[in-house]
Amino acid sequence: MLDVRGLQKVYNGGARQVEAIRDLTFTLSAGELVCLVGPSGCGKTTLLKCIGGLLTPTSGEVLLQGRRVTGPPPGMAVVFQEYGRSLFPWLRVGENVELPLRQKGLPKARRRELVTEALAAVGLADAESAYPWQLSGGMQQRVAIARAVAFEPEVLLMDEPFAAVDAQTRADLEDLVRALWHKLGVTILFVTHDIDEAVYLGQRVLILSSSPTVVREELTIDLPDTRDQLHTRGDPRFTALRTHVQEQIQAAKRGLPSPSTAGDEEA
Amino acid sequence: MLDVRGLQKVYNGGARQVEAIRDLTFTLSAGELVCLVGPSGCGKTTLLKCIGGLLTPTSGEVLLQGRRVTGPPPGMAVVFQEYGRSLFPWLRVGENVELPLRQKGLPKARRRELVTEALAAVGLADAESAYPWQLSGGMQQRVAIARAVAFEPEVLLMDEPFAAVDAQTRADLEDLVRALWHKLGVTILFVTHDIDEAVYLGQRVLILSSSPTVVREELTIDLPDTRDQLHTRGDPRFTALRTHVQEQIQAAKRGLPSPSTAGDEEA
Amino acid sequence: ACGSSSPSTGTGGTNQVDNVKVGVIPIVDVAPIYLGKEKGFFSSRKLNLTLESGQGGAAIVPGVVSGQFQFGFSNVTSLMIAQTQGVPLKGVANGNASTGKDGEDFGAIVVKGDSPIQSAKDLAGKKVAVNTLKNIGDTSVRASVRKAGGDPSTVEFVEIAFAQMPAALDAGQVDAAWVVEPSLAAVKAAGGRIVASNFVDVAPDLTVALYFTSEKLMADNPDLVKRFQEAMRESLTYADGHPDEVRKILSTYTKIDAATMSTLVLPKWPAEPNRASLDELAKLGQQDGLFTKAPDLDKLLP
Amino acid sequence: MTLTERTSGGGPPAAPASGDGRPGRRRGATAWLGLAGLGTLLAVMEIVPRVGLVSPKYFPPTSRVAQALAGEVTDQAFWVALGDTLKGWALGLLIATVAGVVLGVLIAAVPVLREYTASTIEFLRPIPSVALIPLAVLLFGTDIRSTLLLVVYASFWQVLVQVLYGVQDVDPVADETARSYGLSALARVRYVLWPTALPYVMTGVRLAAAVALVLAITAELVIGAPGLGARIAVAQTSNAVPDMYALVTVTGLLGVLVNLGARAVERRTLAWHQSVRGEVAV
Amino acid sequence: MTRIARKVAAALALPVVLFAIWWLATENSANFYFPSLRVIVSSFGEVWTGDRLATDVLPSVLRLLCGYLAAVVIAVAAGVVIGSSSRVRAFAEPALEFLRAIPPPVLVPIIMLFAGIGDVMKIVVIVFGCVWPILLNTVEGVRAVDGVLLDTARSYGIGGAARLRHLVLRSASPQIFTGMRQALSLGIILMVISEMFAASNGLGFAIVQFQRSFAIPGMWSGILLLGLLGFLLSLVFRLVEGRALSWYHGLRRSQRS
Ligand SMILES: Nc1ncnc2c1ncn2[C@@H]1O[C@H](COP(=O)(O)OP(=O)(O)OP(=O)(O)O)[C@@H](O)[C@H]1O
Ligand SMILES: Nc1ncnc2c1ncn2[C@@H]1O[C@H](COP(=O)(O)OP(=O)(O)OP(=O)(O)O)[C@@H](O)[C@H]1O
Ligand SMILES: [Mg+2]
Ligand SMILES: [Mg+2]
Repeated sequence: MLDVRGLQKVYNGGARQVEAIRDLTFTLSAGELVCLVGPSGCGKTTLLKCIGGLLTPTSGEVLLQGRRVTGPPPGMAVVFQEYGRSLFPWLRVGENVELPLRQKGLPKARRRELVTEALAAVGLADAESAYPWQLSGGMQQRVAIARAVAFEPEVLLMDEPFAAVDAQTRADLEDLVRALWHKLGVTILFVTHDIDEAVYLGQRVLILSSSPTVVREELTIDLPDTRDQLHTRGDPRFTALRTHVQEQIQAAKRGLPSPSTAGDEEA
Repeated sequence: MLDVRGLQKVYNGGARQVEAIRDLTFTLSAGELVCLVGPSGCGKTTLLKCIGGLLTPTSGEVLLQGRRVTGPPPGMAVVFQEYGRSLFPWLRVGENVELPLRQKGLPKARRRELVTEALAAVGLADAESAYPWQLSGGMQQRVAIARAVAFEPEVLLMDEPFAAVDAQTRADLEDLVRALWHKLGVTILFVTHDIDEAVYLGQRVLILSSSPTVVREELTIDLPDTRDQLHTRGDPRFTALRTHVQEQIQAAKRGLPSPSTAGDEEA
Repeated sequence: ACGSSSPSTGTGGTNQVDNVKVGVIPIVDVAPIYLGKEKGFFSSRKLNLTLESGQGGAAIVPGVVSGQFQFGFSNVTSLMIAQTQGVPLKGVANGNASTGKDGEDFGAIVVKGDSPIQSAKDLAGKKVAVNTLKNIGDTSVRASVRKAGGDPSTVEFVEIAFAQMPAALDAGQVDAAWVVEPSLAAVKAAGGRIVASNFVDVAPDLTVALYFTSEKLMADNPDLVKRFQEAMRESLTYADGHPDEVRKILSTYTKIDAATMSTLVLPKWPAEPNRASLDELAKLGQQDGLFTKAPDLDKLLP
Repeated sequence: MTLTERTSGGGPPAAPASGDGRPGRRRGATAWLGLAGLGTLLAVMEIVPRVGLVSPKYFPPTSRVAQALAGEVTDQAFWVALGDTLKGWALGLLIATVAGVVLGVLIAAVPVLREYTASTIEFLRPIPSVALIPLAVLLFGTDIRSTLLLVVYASFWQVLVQVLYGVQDVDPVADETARSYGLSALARVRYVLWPTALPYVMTGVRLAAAVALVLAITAELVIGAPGLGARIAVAQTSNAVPDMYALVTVTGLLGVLVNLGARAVERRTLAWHQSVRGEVAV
Repeated sequence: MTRIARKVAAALALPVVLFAIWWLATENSANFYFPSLRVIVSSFGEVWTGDRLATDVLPSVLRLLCGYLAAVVIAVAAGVVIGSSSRVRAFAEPALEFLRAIPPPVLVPIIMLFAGIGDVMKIVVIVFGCVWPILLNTVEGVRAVDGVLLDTARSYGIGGAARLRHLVLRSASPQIFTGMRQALSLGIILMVISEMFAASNGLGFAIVQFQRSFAIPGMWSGILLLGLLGFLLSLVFRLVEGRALSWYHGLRRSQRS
């Protein structure tokens, strides 16, 4: 479904030249839910933008269903890390959610239905007629999520989508994402800094090294498919996995070589 | 030191009128470190802006050292939730950190020293000459933190300052905040969604109800003053406290009355 | 700031040279003053002349009133209008005059070569271009129409600068135009045809323009004014008698090309204004409603 | 300098505007494109009279104008006139810009001032500077100060209004940050308000530069103050059509130069701005 | 109610003071070109009532509105194209700057060659002058569209007309309105200039005519009328702007309540 092959991205900013990503290779099959974790500044956002066709890689390529991505592919939704700036300040919340649907050509009634549903799902049913800048940070972020959810994409890229919401809402939204994923069979790539979240949500977790970035480890989450906040998080396997991820990230941040990919890096 | 008395804030946005805060009363003594938690959209940012003198309360008042706050008081630093927009895009990272110091009238050498130290403390020593928009989300947020740290304020208000950084960096920054607090004796009000963080950092945790907001509970964190990531978080008392906070927030989000403040609300 | 204490006014002492600024329009009509300056008619009378070219009354009259210029050049109808409005102006010397020869004046009503208009009479109901409305142009064109037996009240006047008239005529934007040199030469070169000489139709040897000053300068420094008048008179007479030198001096302050220069019809430059013709012009002006009351020519003329 | 590189809407990757580390080459390409644009315009002006859309007598083709222009540039007086015009223009623009920026920031930063001056500004702005010509002559005659008066009056409003709108565009979060760090009013103007308004000011100055040029020439044309305008007036009244167009061409070229200068300044001062660092790919 | 009263008071305060100063300063004016304000005001009453409103003011205003609206449409359309592509901008900018620097008084004769001497010519002159501030501001506004918003639109496949309508134009609208505000007063100025050539009616024509016939109080009253007209149009403009940019003003105000 989604192939990232030898991806490299170098930012050229005058004097400052940053090799954000050195060499990333991995694959997502259709309908997979994969979480991406890595130290701050390691290039997760950059990677997502490359996959989303918003940024041209310096070398390497991204293939979506075998076709090379050169611009934003249809049927893909992105929730940006800068949620505040990704909402249109001149549109009300409802209109913000509706706009991509309109672009999709859905009939009015269906659009209304999707908008109402999505806003209700993120707990913002009564904010529909507010402007984004009248909302709190967490509410804005939830609007951005609602927009992506309503869009019913085939591929969903989310960049730290729950960073600004409280613990309880976060748990609810995590379940929302999994429910949606089950319902629509959408392929999801989910960036998060919350290790528990990554383990709880994903079928696999991709751990990135610090910049210049390579894949440090690909970890399959062998937890049962039906998860719930109480039992899954209580599962000893869950604890073992989260501890493993945490160790890997700590090592990554300190720049230690990872045993599993040290070889790959040379290749 | 800091008194918040009967604070109420109603936003009047045309047709939409929102009572963000109904009635908040609490006190911070000098040199205290208090964490503030509450459901998304309950008015934490609003409260911080009122304390910072950036927003005029609808009723009630904020007193700082006995004097009523009507504008931004000197010696106060705020780390905004919208970190991206709080950095000046026309200044380089170093200049962004330096600007408030310059305003304070510090000599050049001292300024350089503080800037370098603060950036090193948040792990951005080598980003000094980059523009903010050349940085990742987490890096931008750390710049905003560095700016507040370098300012050496008497009162520090932080609005979800670690929302965009990875778990490991977050832990390091938590320790940085506590170290700074010990070193400078600064009074800190810290908004967070991470319950563990609130319990780990604070001497007290203020739990807010959902909007229209009142103080649901004031919880004293009776953990030893020297905390460290491994042992403190392993402490059974820590677990008990975090569980208590979590329950309160869950209840707050569902709008259940809190036993401890139900009476206060009437008063 | 609008007083007349500008240093250039001079004190009237006979031994010192006075700086004099004259506001003129860079056209054929003012050739005598350029020529007179070159010939030294002004410097010999201790007048150090500076010629400032403006684009018409809008700039020159206020300049003279405020004392920025000591003298100015203007057509007589404008001066009459100014006088009836109470502008404190006074004519000091003749400007220029019509040649008085029908079909060979320096200004004329022209049409395109293939125009059905044959005489001024046919202008009735037509669109005629003049450089400014409610001024000497439309008054004199009406005189031509009237004289040819047409109804002047039906002529529709449009305001177009002389320079644009050949083009407007060519494009059929107007049916006829009152033009003066050098635009007249351009029209003729393009195959245009003269249907009337409107100045000639107003009065024989019509005085068209005057040099003027402010009443204030007249009162403050009569000697200066007198010397200017003498110099002007000499210049006018010289210019009238030396058309070749006039054509030569024209090339110094205009950009008329050589070919046109030789075919140019020059105006006449008599030393004194023709009072009878001005009376006639004043009468026509009043008839056309240019003035609210009759201009007092005795007061206006030198 | 672009740092946010993005792919274009589907076709080949958009030219990463000057972000490929070869700014010199990039600017060279820009210059060539600009010349091509000007060339196209001149070519149209050559063809239009040639094919008879308008008579070449009144709208001479470019080649004929070029001839006249060649005649002009060999004339000493032309250069004197050009110098006069440039002097009036530059001085007037400078005065207008400084006054517009200072007053604009002051008015915009103090809400009371803004409230109380709004109506007066709206009243004075549409008064055409050409209506001030008698006033200018009355005060200064054909002096360069007449030109200055008109130039300053006209271009001042261009800058002022842009500044007023630019100041309004300050990001509330950025401004609050500044306030919370106790930046003084002056420091906030210097570090927050000014950078935000700068793109607007740049546009204002570019607008004002052209308006100032227009007014300098108009004033010279109508009042007769020395300069290119006075030369145009002479050419007009003498029916010297190609010369007139040659001079008009010179004013146009001045406009192009002025804009080049403004763009260069902008590239330096607005390197951080979205408009300079990133390009919208269509 | 009191808020409105306060607004009106604020709007009138400074003009009243200035007029009072003018009145006092010219009370005994002997200067022909600066008649006393008393005379000007009384001539205002005589001149600008009845007939002239229909014969001079109305045609002028109609031409102004036509020209202005045409300029807005042309400038925004061109601005979007030019602002969206650095190549187009590099190509077109010098040529546009060339045209922009040509003063209307010398341009009018050229326009006359193509557009005749009627209303069309005058409207074209107004358009020609009004497009520049709108064009420049639109170009800059389009160039400054937020990168995150652009990415958002692209990733959701919002392209073409929708992108233009919902993103580019809306985002640039604060700056477009700045340009439109500038253009409005420029339009009035150009209305006057266009009526100085080949006109036989209009407000500008009347003012020039007064000036030429030395009816100086009439001329001043015409200038006053121009100011009033500008003020009225700007009031209307502000209403329109207030509606179109309500989100923007709300956003800017939101944190200052
Ligand atoms: N526009 C840009 N210009 C130059 N460098 C950039 C730009 N955007 C990102 N970078 C650099 O690329 C690197 C990776 O950035 P990116 O935003 O992808 O990190 P991230 O993994 O998303 O981090 P975070 O978790 O903090 O959001 C960083 O070092 C950053 O400084
Ligand atoms: N400018 C504004 N205009 C109108 N309403 C506003 C405005 N700012 C905030 N609000 C409303 O006030 C309430 C509280 O907002 P606030 O930003 O203080 O919440 P918060 O506790 O910081 O939430 P979060 O954790 O999501 O950041 C919300 O309901 C929000 O919609
Ligand atoms: Mg990121
Ligand atoms: Mg908040």
